Amino acid sequence: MEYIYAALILNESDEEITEDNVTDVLEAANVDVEESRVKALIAALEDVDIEEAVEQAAAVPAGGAGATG
Amino acid sequence: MEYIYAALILNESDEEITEDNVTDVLEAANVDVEESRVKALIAALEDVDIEEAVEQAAAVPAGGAGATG
Amino acid sequence: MEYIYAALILNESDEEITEDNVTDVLEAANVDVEESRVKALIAALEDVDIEEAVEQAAAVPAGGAGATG
Amino acid sequence: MEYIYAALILNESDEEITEDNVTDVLEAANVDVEESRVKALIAALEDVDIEEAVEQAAAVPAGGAGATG
Amino acid sequence: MEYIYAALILNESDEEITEDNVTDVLEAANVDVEESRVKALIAALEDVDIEEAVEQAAAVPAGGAGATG
Amino acid sequence: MEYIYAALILNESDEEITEDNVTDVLEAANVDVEESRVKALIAALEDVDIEEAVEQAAAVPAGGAGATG
Amino acid sequence: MSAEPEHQTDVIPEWKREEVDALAALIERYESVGIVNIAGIPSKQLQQMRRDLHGSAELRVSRNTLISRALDESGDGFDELTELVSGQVGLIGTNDNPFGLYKELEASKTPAPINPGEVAPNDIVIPEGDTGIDPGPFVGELQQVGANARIDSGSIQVLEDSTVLDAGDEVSAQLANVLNELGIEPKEVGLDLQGVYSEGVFFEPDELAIDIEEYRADVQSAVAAGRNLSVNAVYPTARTADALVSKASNEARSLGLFAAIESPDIADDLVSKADAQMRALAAAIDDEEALPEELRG
Repeated sequence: MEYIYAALILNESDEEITEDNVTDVLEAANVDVEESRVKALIAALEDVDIEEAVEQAAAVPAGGAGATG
Repeated sequence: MEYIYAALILNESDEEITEDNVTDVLEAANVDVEESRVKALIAALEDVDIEEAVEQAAAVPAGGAGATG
Repeated sequence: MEYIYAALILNESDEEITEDNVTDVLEAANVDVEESRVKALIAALEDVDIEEAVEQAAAVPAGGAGATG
Repeated sequence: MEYIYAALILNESDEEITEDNVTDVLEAANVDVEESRVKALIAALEDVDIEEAVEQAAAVPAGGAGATG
Repeated sequence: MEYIYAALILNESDEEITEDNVTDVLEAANVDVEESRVKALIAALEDVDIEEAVEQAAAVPAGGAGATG
Repeated sequence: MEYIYAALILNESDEEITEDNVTDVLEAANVDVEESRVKALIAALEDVDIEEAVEQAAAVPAGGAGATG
Repeated sequence: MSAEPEHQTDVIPEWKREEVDALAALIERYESVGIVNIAGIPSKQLQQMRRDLHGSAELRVSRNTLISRALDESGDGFDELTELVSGQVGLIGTNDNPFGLYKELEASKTPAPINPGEVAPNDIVIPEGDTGIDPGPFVGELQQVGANARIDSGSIQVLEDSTVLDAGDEVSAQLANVLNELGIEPKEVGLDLQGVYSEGVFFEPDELAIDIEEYRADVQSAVAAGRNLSVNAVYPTARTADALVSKASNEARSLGLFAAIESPDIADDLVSKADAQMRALAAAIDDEEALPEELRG
């Protein structure tokens, strides 16, 4: 999942989602980066509208908030 | 959301979610990091069971995600 | 809604929700406080279990989740 | 949530959401104000249309989490 | 709620919603009228389009609604 | 709806819903009262559980007033 | 108006005089006085109905001439009632309001079979469904009275709701027999209010028929209107303060999630949101190779 989060961070900071950038973010988190997975991710995201995909995430039922907080 | 994403990357790679680590990840993505938000994030996450919170999200069919999840 | 928000701040900080306290909070925000509205608020909240009402809200999916932050 | 409520009060009374203003409101409610949380709040709200975000709450399909699930 | 209903009667009969009128209606129903609540009502309704406010569903369910919904 | 509102005021103030009482409330609001409508209302409300309607409204986020009618 | 009845007082027999006085007293005693049709009610059932009314209304059955005379003697304004005195009727008095009286009398009506030669009070319908009657000549009888019937699955079925007689038409012997066989009771027997005179106003039955469901819906709308106004105008009342608190809290949470404010109260929601977004993005990715195992479809 960390690979996708890395893409999301780059998306938020308006950085391009390139192999180098994804690798940098992951390495900063001490992830042992697999080059082939990064390549596959970049290729796969080429055809995806990230904003649109993220908006699909439905409203989260925040059950935990009231109870634990 | 980039601050949260950074925390979750660290969580996935079993790194501790500290100010320094979060800052490193964000800076690797060229985010102009605000110390106060990092501090607030760490404090806010202190009592949060991330696995549990994630399971909560996974339990809810979140847009298209439910299909693959 | 500012009168309600003021009552909720007091509730969070474990202060009593009194006319004086509500007025103080609102005046600190430069609200032109109407005494009668404060009185009506206090009277209406008398039998309300605020924690319960807040938890109820937490049970409802929050609108902001879907949108990108 | 008291920090967010403070921002909402200021928004309603058309006051600017600044560190000083938020701190004043919270202190009027006897909150032990943490500077970093105030700073984080201001930073998070910087480019946010509060009206829009609040309206998202109103748009929530009311009637419990089950309805959306 | 009797104060609200009094305002609604006046609204339906195209009478102005003034302190005197609200008080008259309530006293006709043997309500022990509290001046501050009448004043608060008038203040709350000042800038409100009653037709619109009446038709717009109150967003949040209260009183056990979350459980049943 | 003013006849119904009059009955609701009486219900809230624990007064009996009688012809005289409904008429008094309506006249206080300058309504030109039709005796037969009051009579019909009294007869009809004998079979309507007002408290039940109130509880129902609290549980279900009310659709617009017109929508249910 | 007054001279003629006084004149007649001298000539009518004592028992009639007493009956007229009793009827006049009833008219005098109650705020609302009406005429009810009692045609077709067996006397035993009528007795029971009178007892059931006890406390809310008083029914007196008498000769029509005497009822008319009592109405005449009771002064002006009862003309409309006098016109209703024909056939088998009784005089009813109540201190309930006339809408309430009508409602009570309607509620006390019971279904009854209809006899040959009687006039249908409303459309007579044989409902769709299994009659439960074994196959036999009865299917022909059903078809003859106009019901769409046939034999199916070992019994006689009616294929659709079939109107077999319009309101106002006379019931034939054959139809009465078919209805009886099916247990259909198309009549409503009971005290049928023809009109009421109440505190100076005459009401006809169709004015008195109130739709309780409509009132119930109106009450619900009115209550909803009150709630909506209270919440939307932020005028808290004991009944709505909790809703306002929920609303305010919900708004704060929405703002917190929308702006991703790092607050402990919504931290777990933010984590959930991030996770949901990550999953949503993963779902938009076609290439499985680009996904971690746990997210592959």
